[in-house]
Amino acid sequence: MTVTVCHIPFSPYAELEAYQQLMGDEVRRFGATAIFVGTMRDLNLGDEVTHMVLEHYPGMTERQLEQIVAEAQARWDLLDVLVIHRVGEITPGDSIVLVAVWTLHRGAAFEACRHIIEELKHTAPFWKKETVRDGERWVESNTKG
Amino acid sequence: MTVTVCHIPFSPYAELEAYQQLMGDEVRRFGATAIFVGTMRDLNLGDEVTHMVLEHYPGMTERQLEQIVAEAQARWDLLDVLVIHRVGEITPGDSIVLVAVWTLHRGAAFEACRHIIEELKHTAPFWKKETVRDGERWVESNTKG
Amino acid sequence: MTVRVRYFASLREKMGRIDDTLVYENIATVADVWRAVSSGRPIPDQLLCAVNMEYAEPQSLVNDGDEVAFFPPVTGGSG
Amino acid sequence: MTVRVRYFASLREKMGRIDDTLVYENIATVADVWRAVSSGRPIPDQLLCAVNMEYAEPQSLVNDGDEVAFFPPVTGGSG
Repeated sequence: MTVTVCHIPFSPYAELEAYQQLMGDEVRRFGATAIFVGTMRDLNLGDEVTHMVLEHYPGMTERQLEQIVAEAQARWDLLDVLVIHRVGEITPGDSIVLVAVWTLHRGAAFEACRHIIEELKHTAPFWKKETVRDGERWVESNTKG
Repeated sequence: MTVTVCHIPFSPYAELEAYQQLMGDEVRRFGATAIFVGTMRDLNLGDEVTHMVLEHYPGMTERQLEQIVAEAQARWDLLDVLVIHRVGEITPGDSIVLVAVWTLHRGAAFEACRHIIEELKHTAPFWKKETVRDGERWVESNTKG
Repeated sequence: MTVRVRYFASLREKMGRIDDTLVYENIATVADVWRAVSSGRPIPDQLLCAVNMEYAEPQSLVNDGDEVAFFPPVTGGSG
Repeated sequence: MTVRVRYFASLREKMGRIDDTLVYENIATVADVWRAVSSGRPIPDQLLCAVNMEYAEPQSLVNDGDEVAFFPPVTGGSG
């Protein structure tokens, strides 16, 4: 299980490829991987967004993410979990979040992956400030899942 | 939307990276990507499986996969869909199937991705023949989702 | 009329061949095709059938030049 | 007792500072900390609080050396 707060742009697919390489023979044990990638859009609430700053609470953010993953591990039979969340200055098209769950069977993979991203959105201390045409604004609430 | 039956080993993450590169500015439009990767395990029904042959019905298989994706597109608002399914000789650890769905919001992405893999398992003409210690056997039914 | 009949997976092995070409005149349905290739037996419950690469039923009609396929339950995907 | 108080996101901007260090003796709860840094006001409904990087309630106890944080609803993730 790995949880990372990432300060520079990342490719979710390169990260997944690298992470799975490190598993070695473990890849012969799992049958299912469910993955969610969240990407920054250039449109939010009807306004064009040119860039965004993602603030976090160093220390607490990592701890919360680890707790969310630990809860999912207690609830489902998970072979491995990878969570990466971007912070700092972000441009449309950049990956913001990656959640990947490896299991024996697909039901647990889908359910745990979705649970982790929902919990992350509701409890992990991250805050978005968007730059739109007429200035900056804090995003005040999350989209529903 | 792309549906591919693949006769040689493929890396789902390299395919996703390449597919998304071709989208160009489209990547600024979607907010969510839900992905399922199915991998061959070295254990099935309690027996060690050394390799497997995946047979399909060329022509009908592609048509079924396209129909499954078209149905999902009619039901959810999907920006893009990629489905890759391996056939031929397969070794434990090889990727068997990739389903990726790009949407504005995560709910539709998760639901459509899961729907597509369930429909694929129930209706797409693929058949698995496993090689185990004491010979070969056809897999007679699929695991539940 | 001419009908091509294809078999897949374990059924292909049981039949001992990958296809047949029927030239009978008395074939109206998928069930008739099955009877022609299996010494008059009814279609087993588990068996799936397709006409021209679309799923079909035993009572589905078959026309000259059609491709009819029979196969066991599908087991694609993973996980 | 000494308590470090941290502010994040829009609250940090409203407070005009990133943190405070309190050395009051009469602090027992998170609500007391908030009153000390906000001229005696109650904690706004929307505001979230944490003690030592774990979510806490206004009535949660605060001890010497603790780090207390206040912040608006979180908006991480995407999609």
